[in-house]
Amino acid sequence: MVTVTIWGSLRALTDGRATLEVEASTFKQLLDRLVRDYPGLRPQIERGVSLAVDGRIYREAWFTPIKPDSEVVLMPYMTGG
Amino acid sequence: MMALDQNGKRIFKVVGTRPPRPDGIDKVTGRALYGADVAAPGMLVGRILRSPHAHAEIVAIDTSAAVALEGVKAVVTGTDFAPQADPTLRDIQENCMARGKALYDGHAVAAVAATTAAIARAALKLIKVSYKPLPHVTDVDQAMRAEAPVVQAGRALESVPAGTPDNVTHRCEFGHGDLAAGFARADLIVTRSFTTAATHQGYIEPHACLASMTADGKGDLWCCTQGQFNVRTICAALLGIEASQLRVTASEIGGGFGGKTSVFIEPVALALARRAGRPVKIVMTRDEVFRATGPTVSTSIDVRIGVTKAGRITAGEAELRYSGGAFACPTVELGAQAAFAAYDLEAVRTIGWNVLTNRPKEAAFRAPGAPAAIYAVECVIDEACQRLGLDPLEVRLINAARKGTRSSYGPTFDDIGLLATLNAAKAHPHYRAPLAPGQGRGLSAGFWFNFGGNTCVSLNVNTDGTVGVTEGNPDIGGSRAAISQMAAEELGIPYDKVRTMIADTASLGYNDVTDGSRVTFAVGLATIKAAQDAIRKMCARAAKIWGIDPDAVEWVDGAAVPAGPNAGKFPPMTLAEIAALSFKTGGPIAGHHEFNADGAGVSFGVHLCDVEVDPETGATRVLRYTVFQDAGRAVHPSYVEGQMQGGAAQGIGWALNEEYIYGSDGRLQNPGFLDYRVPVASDLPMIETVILEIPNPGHPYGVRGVGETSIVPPLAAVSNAVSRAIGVRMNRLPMSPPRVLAAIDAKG
Amino acid sequence: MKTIHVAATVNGDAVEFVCAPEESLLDVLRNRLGLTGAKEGCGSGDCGACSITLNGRLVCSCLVLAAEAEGAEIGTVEGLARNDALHPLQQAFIDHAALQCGICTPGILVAAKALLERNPDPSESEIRYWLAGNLCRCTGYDKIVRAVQAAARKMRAA
Amino acid sequence: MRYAKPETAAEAVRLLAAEPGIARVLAGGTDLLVQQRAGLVEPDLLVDIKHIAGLRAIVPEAGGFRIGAAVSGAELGEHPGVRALWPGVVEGFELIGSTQVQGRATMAGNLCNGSPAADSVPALVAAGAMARIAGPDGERDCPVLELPQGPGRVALTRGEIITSILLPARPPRSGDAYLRFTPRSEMDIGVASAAVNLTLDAAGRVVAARVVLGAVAPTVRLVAPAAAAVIGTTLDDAALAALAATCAQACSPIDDKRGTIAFRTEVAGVLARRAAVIAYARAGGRK
Repeated sequence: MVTVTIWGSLRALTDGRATLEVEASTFKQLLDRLVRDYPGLRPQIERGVSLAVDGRIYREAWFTPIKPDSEVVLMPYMTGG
Repeated sequence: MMALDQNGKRIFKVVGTRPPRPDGIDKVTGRALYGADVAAPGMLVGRILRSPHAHAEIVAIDTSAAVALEGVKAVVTGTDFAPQADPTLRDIQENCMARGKALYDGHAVAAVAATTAAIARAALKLIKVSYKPLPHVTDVDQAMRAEAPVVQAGRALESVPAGTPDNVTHRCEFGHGDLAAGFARADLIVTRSFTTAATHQGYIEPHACLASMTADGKGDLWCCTQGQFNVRTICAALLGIEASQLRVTASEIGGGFGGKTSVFIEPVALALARRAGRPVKIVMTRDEVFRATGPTVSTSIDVRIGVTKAGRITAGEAELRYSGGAFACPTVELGAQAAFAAYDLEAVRTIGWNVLTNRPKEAAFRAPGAPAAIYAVECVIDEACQRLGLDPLEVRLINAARKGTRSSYGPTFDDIGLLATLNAAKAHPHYRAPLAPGQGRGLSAGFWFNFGGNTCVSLNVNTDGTVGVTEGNPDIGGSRAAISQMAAEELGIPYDKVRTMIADTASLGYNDVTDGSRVTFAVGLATIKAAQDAIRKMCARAAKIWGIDPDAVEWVDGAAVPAGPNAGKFPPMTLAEIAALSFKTGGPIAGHHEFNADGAGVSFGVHLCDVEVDPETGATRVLRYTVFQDAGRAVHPSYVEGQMQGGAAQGIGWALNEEYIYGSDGRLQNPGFLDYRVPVASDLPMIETVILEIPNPGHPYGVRGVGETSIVPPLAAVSNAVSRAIGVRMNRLPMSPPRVLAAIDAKG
Repeated sequence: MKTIHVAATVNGDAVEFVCAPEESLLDVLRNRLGLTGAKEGCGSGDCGACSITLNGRLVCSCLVLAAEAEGAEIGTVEGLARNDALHPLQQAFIDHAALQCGICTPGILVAAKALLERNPDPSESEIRYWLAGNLCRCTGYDKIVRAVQAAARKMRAA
Repeated sequence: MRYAKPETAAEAVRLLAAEPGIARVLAGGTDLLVQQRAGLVEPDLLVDIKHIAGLRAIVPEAGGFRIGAAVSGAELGEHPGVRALWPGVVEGFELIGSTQVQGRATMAGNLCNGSPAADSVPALVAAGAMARIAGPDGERDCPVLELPQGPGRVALTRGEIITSILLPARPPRSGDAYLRFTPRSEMDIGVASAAVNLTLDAAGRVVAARVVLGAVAPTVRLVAPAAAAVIGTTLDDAALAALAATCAQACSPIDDKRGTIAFRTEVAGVLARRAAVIAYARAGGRK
């Protein structure tokens, strides 16, 4: 089981919860299960999100392994200039 | 195997030196070819007709007279582009050529291609566009009101609460902890509102491209861009052709800073070229660059912090209202995440809104979204220091984020360089140098995420022992030198044996745009891995020649050597020797690496700025400026310094004189370098630089991106200096002399 | 539309061209003579990227009509080096990393050369005010001033 | 468009007078060619006056200097005689644009462009400079003060061109100065400007003064009350304060992208005061 922290404005789509428990061992599994458990997240996740795993930020990296004790934080998709 | 110093840290031979850059001679002799420097047989001149209205319905476009004009070979309007299902592509297409509505002053509505520039100009005058002017709005706060004219309806994302006025497209919120409790523990609460005007990247090279399309639909596009692969993806979609049919070649680029990460004229040139059956060249005028490319967001920000008498920040809160112009723009999300990123806070919350206005479509400008947000936060912290009588640097040290800090945008920080950067500033003579009356010293911290992204590199070992690195990221600030250094370092050969070239889209796998300060990090990392790939192959060749097992061969100082005494007595076989035999031992040798790089490390900066303000005119002069920044590992220190100095100069311009000035008619009043005032040489002092190296664990050499952080701190550093010099807190950018003088006079 | 025939000298070489009366010297250099070293950054004399010398005088070539160049001596960045020997300013700009994107570099080199011909030992302030008409957006000017000073030292010692 | 290179003033006047369409004089071109490229003016005829004998010369005359209409800012700046006699006029002209613009721009062109913020005009008016004008009805001399008529308009009739500007002689113990306000240290259009020309007596009292403001009214403005405020004084603080106040009262500026009415009014007084102090020192006065 992985604890995912989501950012503030998504809480309106997850019945107000700031952290979610998800059974997942990869980036894609985690996103698929988030959408399954909280359909309201689908538009944002389809638009693209980044994932910080133990402080390291991944963009659209499906097979990134996630350990149960990893710190996992959902973040908007990163762009730069 | 690499040499290590006494405490196990790697000793670098090439990385960290300052070799001459490979493109230097072409650029100092005028031979380097930029976007507008090429021509083609039968080439036509393309020009674009732009809306004089800030907001208007396009009732009809009559191009008949233009089409009939002798010398005109093609005319296109919005209907000549394939409709796009994807909302992002739809916005880009509509920004390149209006569909039904002109959304800002300068919005493209039609384009012609003709045999000469004069005929093209005359043809534009013959195009009859009947506009139905509509009410417009250019101010972000006004645009957020219910009664504001609606720029585009139905663009609100699901994150925007129902009933919010139509122009609001995004709402986001970040942070953690109990704000009420935090503010309750504060001895002082400081609240202040800020506005910052939109600014432009100000690259000296206007956008330019040369497009051609063959009868069987094959396209060739030469253009100045930060990302030729991205241009190919967008243009292929907008023209309705397949990516393999379009080859995009990146010219040398005359500055970008994020403003050339999208497309404006490229799809138009391709559409004209396809219609005319001849190459079409479009070069923007400076007026067009200002009116119709991608300035930054304009912002309106409220910040509140709670601080104890000892200077500990107990709570931080900000509300950011950004406008990214007439199209939906997510940049506020980055600003909201970055606002308090430099601080270790128990309670923090940032709310961000994006609001449509009748302004050009925002493009990134070096750490998009962060400068305005961090400016507001750093000004409020400086005000708290003044009111509590605390040293601003000490207060930053007390509250600085460090390893293990839960960041304001979510993840916990790993090794980061903010403390070291702050301490370097504290120890520097600039921080204690005396100030005369009328002078002020300002300080600000700054941050940018940096990231990796899709990257491909191929590294070819030539039979003469030289190495060619082929990569896909346009080089604005000297990255080809840094990449050659990393290849040479990993291969153990001299720098001048390596030549790095930038490939067109037909010659290499996909590469993300040059942005996000990613090139030296991600392309460098791919180059190192490509070099290791080549090294493995060269060791295998040596093993075959020596008749021993490949695992028994190592690479040391640019040569294959037996891995140990029992591997056999063979003299080292250098890269050149292996390369010379390569045809006989199995064929050409090359190393490759393709990946979506992650592990980019954040880069923190601290800037110190001394100013003198003329109390009788409100004029601000920057007397001294020092930049401290964590580069992780400075591969080519001269160009790291260049990023630090260049970002500081742009930030100073943003703070003092640069702004998009819109009239009540919604038209841009200063679309030129005369009245859009970028700093000139005589405005600035020498800009001192201090590079910190706190290695990024995500890169074998510890490299962090440095290109964007340097523009973040100057806004507040200059503003805090001016505020302290005149004894009035300034809360609006730019601090033009009329505003500073009005503040002085109001103080009485 | 009557074109004008012009004979002039560019970097010591005789050239002839025809041009429209309203055509700028910059457009002729770039589009008719193939000398793309001078760049158009603004077309209004505000950025200096098109700097050349006209009869020894530093000017913006976007604000000179090509027709005015009849019989004139024109100097562009392409004329700085003597065959393959770079001018000390060109070498100093590379050695001091005084350029990043390089679009302003041709204009600044032509302007700096005109300065050093008048003032072989300019102060930092004199360099900055002389180059105030040459905008650079990448470097913040620091390394450009240092490179000009270094080249001036070398030329004084030569 | 046609381009003409007459070799005499008479030929230039004939070409301009005969042109039915829009005709413009081309000297330095640093205003005209910018406006043409921006499509603000589409001339049918350009008359280049740089090949007319004498128009590129600086000639001593009656104790002053006659400056040809085609003399560039760079050339004027390198003339020690004019620099010594009228430092204020030279520094006003040299503030126009960049080094590159100085290589082309002319004082007559700056005057004829008619911008209320023209940098060379306030000091010319303070100096009492005279413009020599050639036209269909022959030659006439006219004080520079009388030429500006409003933004973009000067009092020249069809076919008339300025051939030279005379900077008059000066009594001993005279000094002039010009200051302008721009947000940047170079390259901007003046937001406000002031020129002061003083003559002192042996005791350092001001016996003659002309104070002229730029960019604070539709045309350059000679402020008589400001001159009166300093005449008879040794430029003490009270006189300087009165000078600044009278200048502020004489302003009728606009709000635009460069400055506000309040800012221009206040800063014009500050600049006039500071320019007076410089002019006083140049005239040998000791503060």
